[in-house]
Amino acid sequence: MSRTIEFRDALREAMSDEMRDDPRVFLIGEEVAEYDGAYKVSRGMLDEFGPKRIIDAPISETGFAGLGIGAAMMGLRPIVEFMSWSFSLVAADQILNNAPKMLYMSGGQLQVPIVFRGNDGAGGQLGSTHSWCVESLYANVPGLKIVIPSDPYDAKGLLTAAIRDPDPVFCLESERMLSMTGEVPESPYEIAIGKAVTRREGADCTLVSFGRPVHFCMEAAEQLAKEGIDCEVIDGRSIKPLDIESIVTSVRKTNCCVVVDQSWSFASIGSEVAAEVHKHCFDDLDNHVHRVHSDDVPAPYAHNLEAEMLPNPRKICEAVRSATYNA
Amino acid sequence: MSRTIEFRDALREAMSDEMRDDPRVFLIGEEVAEYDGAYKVSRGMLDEFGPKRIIDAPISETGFAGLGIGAAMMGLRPIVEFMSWSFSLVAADQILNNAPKMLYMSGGQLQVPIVFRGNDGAGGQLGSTHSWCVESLYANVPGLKIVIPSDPYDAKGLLTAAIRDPDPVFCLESERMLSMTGEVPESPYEIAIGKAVTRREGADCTLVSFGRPVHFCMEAAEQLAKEGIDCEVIDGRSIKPLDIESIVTSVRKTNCCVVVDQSWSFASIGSEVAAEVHKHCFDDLDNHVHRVHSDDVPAPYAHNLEAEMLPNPRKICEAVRSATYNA
Amino acid sequence: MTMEQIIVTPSSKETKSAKTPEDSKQLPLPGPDVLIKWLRDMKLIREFEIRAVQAYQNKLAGGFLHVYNGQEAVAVGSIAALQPTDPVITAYRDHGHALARGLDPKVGMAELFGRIGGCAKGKGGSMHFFDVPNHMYGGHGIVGAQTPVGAGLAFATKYEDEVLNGGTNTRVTLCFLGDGALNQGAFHEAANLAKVMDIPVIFIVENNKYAMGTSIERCTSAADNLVDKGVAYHMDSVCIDGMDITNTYPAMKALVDDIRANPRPAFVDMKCYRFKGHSVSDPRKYRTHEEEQENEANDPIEALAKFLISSGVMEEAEIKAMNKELRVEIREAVKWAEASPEPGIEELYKDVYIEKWGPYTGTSLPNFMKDSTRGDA
Amino acid sequence: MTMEQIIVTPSSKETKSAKTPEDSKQLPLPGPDVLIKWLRDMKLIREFEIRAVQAYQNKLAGGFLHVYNGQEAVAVGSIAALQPTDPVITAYRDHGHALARGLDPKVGMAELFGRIGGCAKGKGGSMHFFDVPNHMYGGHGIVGAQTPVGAGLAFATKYEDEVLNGGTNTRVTLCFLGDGALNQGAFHEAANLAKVMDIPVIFIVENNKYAMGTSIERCTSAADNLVDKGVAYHMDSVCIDGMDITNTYPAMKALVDDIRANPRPAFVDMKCYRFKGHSVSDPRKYRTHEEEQENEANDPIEALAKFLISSGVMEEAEIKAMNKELRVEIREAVKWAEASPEPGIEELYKDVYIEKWGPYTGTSLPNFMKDSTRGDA
Ligand SMILES: Cc1ncc(C[n+]2csc(CCOP(=O)(O)OP(=O)(O)O)c2C)c(N)n1
Ligand SMILES: Cc1ncc(C[n+]2csc(CCOP(=O)(O)OP(=O)(O)O)c2C)c(N)n1
Ligand SMILES: [Mg+2]
Ligand SMILES: [Mg+2]
Repeated sequence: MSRTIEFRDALREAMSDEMRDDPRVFLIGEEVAEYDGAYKVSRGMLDEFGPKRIIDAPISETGFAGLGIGAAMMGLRPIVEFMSWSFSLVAADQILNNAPKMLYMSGGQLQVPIVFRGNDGAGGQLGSTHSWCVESLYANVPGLKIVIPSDPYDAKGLLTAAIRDPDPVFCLESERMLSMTGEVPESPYEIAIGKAVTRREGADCTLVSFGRPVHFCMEAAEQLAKEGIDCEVIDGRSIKPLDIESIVTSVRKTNCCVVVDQSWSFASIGSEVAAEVHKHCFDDLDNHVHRVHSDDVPAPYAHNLEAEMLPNPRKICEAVRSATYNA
Repeated sequence: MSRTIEFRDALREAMSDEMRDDPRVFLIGEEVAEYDGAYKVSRGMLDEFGPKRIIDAPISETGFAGLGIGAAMMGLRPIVEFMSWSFSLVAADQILNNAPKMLYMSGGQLQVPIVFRGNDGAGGQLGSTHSWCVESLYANVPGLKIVIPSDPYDAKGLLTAAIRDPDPVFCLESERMLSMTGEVPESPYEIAIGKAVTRREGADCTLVSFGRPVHFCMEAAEQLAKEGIDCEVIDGRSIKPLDIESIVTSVRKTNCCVVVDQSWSFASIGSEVAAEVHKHCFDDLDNHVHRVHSDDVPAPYAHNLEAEMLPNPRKICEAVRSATYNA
Repeated sequence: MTMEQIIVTPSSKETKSAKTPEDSKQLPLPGPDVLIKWLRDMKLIREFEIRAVQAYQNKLAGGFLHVYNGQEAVAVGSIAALQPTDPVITAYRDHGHALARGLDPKVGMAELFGRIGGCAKGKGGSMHFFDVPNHMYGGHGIVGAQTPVGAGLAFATKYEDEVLNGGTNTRVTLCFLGDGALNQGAFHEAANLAKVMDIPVIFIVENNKYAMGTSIERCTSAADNLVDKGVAYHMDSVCIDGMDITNTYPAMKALVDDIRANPRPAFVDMKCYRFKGHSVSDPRKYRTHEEEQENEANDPIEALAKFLISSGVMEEAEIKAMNKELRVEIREAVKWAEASPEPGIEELYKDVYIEKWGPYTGTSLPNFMKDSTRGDA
Repeated sequence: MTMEQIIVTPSSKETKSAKTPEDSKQLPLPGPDVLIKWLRDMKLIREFEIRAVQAYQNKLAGGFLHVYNGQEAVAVGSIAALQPTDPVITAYRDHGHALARGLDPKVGMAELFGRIGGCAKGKGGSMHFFDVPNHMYGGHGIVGAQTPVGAGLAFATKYEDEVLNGGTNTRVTLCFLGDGALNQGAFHEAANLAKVMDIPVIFIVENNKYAMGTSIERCTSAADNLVDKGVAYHMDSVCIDGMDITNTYPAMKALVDDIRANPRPAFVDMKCYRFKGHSVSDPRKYRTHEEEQENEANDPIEALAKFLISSGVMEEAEIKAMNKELRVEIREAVKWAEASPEPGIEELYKDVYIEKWGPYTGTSLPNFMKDSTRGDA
């Protein structure tokens, strides 16, 4: 049975379902309990699960991320909410040194089945410190997995998989999508971590994207279709592991690839996809992989500047026209 | 006048020269003063400059990195030593949110002329938490510059340029190279940030690298020369800005490129170089850009495993043979 | 209204011997002009915030908006104790501090609207008010992150004094933080550094009892005696009333003067209350209407106004005139800000690296490098 | 030798009412067998460290090596106060804690040598001794980073007790840290969290007076009264003598039992001294030979040996026999470790993700995904 619900509701359902099913799962973060979550993702969960499992934390990201890691080492299954991934930098050591390496350093003794989740990317004029896309920073590190849902269905399925996963998983949500609605089955389901999905079939150019910009790709594809350019849109769903096989299969068909990554360009997910597509499709590509990113500047506050900085359908169309020699 | 000195001496000369020249320059870090530096980089500096300018800090990387940033905002020119860049993760917020963005957030009012420096990369069986190559994480962020000297001459010239630079510069040194000796001029000089240097001319394949692995590339090139493969070796010297033009010029000549990056592969400097080389040399390349990285695993302690994990001449030779169709 | 104030001397025996501003009770209040200026400054802040919220609701401003209503006596009373070149730094609830430090409200409003006339050319926004000519060093969005930076500003004043100029002129830095920020490690590292390095910085915890929707008791240990947080660093630690400027100012003045005379860090538990929600979107379900009313009855602006009237410094009519004048001034500020253009798109690429680097838009070499004359030695 | 110990009750009035183990003076020492076991454990650690340094110098071990000589009473005396399933976590100076918790010295030595027989299959090294069957959770290299993790271990015991099992069995976690680690923000966040959440964790600061080459006075405020660092969180904070196990144990036992009865965090300023350099390469120029000699005269192993002889529990000859036995045991451990093979190269790719993910060597899809049966719902 499916209903139309919001992205935030889908996230909550994933958490609540797993908490009902597995008493080892708990949620900790700033304002997740009595306030119902800064963005209402955890609305009502305190009522259902009580304060021992829905836990308001002080503003101590290092502290409660580390606490979650310790709890996971003992076999619990913590979900740690960062109000925003922008606030995870103060906890970088815990989430990058401890969570993903404990299994290795302990010679396989200690798994860390933890989920870190929260808003990633520009939230709308939040300025330089509050608009991080952390994926290009954190994806470099082995031992962790990153999922990035682009709609409510994926939000529930990927977060469910993340909670059940025995390894640390970073779930990147988007403040700008929390109110987006979509069809979501009532009963629990998993979307496999590390598998992409094709959002639109097309013959002329493969658009690869992750998270919110997938929608910009779909918009651009509509526009380009009118111009006679037929795009295939691949939603990576996971960033790490990256489903390079699905991407490569598509590019071998279209012979053209544009990657749209909301993070900064340098040493990014976009660079990785480009590098790997060139590797696997050297003889297939009619042009080099084009990349669309946020401009390589700190996020500005002013509305017009922010709009210009972020990836958008216009920029994607330009890149596709250029990649397909239609510029 | 040149003499042969160690890498660590070259770093010290750069700092001491600038401190003599500019009273606004000071050094702060753990054990930099009375202990003469954990790795003796600052040996004797306390005696010359006194405890007001050579400052021992508590084990508070967030604290003293932030203190340096505040001091730079007031017009001073701090050099902040991280005993190891591996310990900079606990200060990630300060070095990635504050240092590189203050100029932007303040609308151009506050420059942050600061240098962060220390050992980067595997130091020799230091294990997972102590063997970070931070370049692929941090290079994603705009507003900062990254230099990575590969010999004593560059160490002095790049660090001098970094100290004089009005923007935040991260200087990545290597514990494994501190005792390396080389010819270094006595008087102060700068090496331009953002310009690569060709270490070896060659016709068949361009090897691009940064920091310590440059030497592995040189070794590999010697070996390959015997096999009849003539490599050009480019030492990037800076990672950000990346001197893509020098790289591209070389690849247009050799039609072949291998990038050797000591960090993990995913969303790395190596991905960036590969993506950009493919972009600029799409019609020039005879094969896709090959990459050599540290294996995508946390750094192990065991000697044999660590040796296998890191880039080395053997792996580079294999990559070049494959890239030049000599495999 | 009395001149008494709450001052708790540090509870640890080690710091008891250190000077605490115990004689501040004897400090006389400044003359009528200054008192009137305080009233005006506090009212200016209040009026600014009221219009800011309006503008936000009218979509003239974006992002997050955290207003300062109720805490005006803290910024005005503390900053009044400074000399003009003493640095000030705070968190994201920063309009009050910037205005108290001398920011032109027009320029502040323009920042809020993301316009080129703003104090950060519209690139900083509400949380990042910078006004360096007035020695206001931001406006910082990451909780606690301004505290090591504040220690650094103060370190620089000390360094300038001792190393560059030979020790003639101590400046005192005020570093404001929220009570919630006590739970960020950054504060603790900054406090320890300041103590072991004798840095003249005063950490002022604006203890408004809440961090977003979490009351201080629920998230902060030692909530009933925050001075213990300063005592842990063996620094002079005092509790000051931040709701009545006739208490706030003398206590802060004594402390600032003492620190100037004898450079070292200090800690202030500044008791106050935030009248509005954490940000504009906050429904404030975590506290009762009664609690809010009780605290609002303790309005610092009303308190000072009453004091000025009762002590014969001002008349009701003068206060009304002041209100009117300020309403006009802020309305003008809004107009001015609205008239200020959006930053041009070229601004997006400026200020990433300092000017001479020029626009820098990606991986490729920045322009300046291309015609660089700097070469290898 | 007296049974007296230094116990400073928390200096803040707020915590005075809280229970502190003041009656620990009355705690009797355990019987002779246990005392003899302590001596043996402490000697085992010492002998292990001596051989470890030798091995390091012979290039059998690599990386950094931080030995525990002088601090043996801390680990043995504290861990003796635990029940077998109570979790223990510490920093990189971890051999002593692991051995005290029951780690087989053979397996520890093999870890040091980077061999497959090591407690982390040779992948952790000296700084990362993990022995989960003995409830030893590492061995952590980043200063302070183990403190939130330690709070998390303790949180889990509480959660297991209260949520999973219905509250029958409190476990107490010992989280060790160095005095230098007090200056990492992580500790302060962990301490506050533990307090506001009533987590049964004891933060034991091994106050050996130095962080590398920096004496505690030079880098840590309140160095003369570290209990104030715990008092800032209004937790029970005590100072305990870590050089004489007949003091250490009863004080720790009383505290552990009290925390078990009444779950909450506590803070211990554990006075001790590190006899050797920070790591093997440390020339120790930052302290005088006299200071070292004075402290070495206070050897915790000698102290206990003397006590056992003077109180008639052991005879000189028995101690000599014990020494000999331990020398043999550790020499065997070295041999065993040397005989243990290096980990096979396949180990490089194991334990990155848990087993079912299989080897994972780069960007490409891990093997398990290729034949995955998990699909979309
Ligand atoms: C590191 C970090 N975590 C979380 C946030 C989100 N956040 C912004 S303000 C705030 C509450 C701060 O409360 P307090 O310090 O008491 O200041 P007040 O708002 O009361 O002035 C939170 C949690 C942030 N900005 N930075
Ligand atoms: C965050 C971080 N910074 C610096 C270091 C380097 N380092 C390792 S041990 C040490 C000194 C620690 O002293 P203390 O906490 O007193 O422990 P002790 O060595 O005395 O046991 C330092 C600076 C580190 N490992 N982690
Ligand atoms: Mg507050
Ligand atoms: Mg120590």
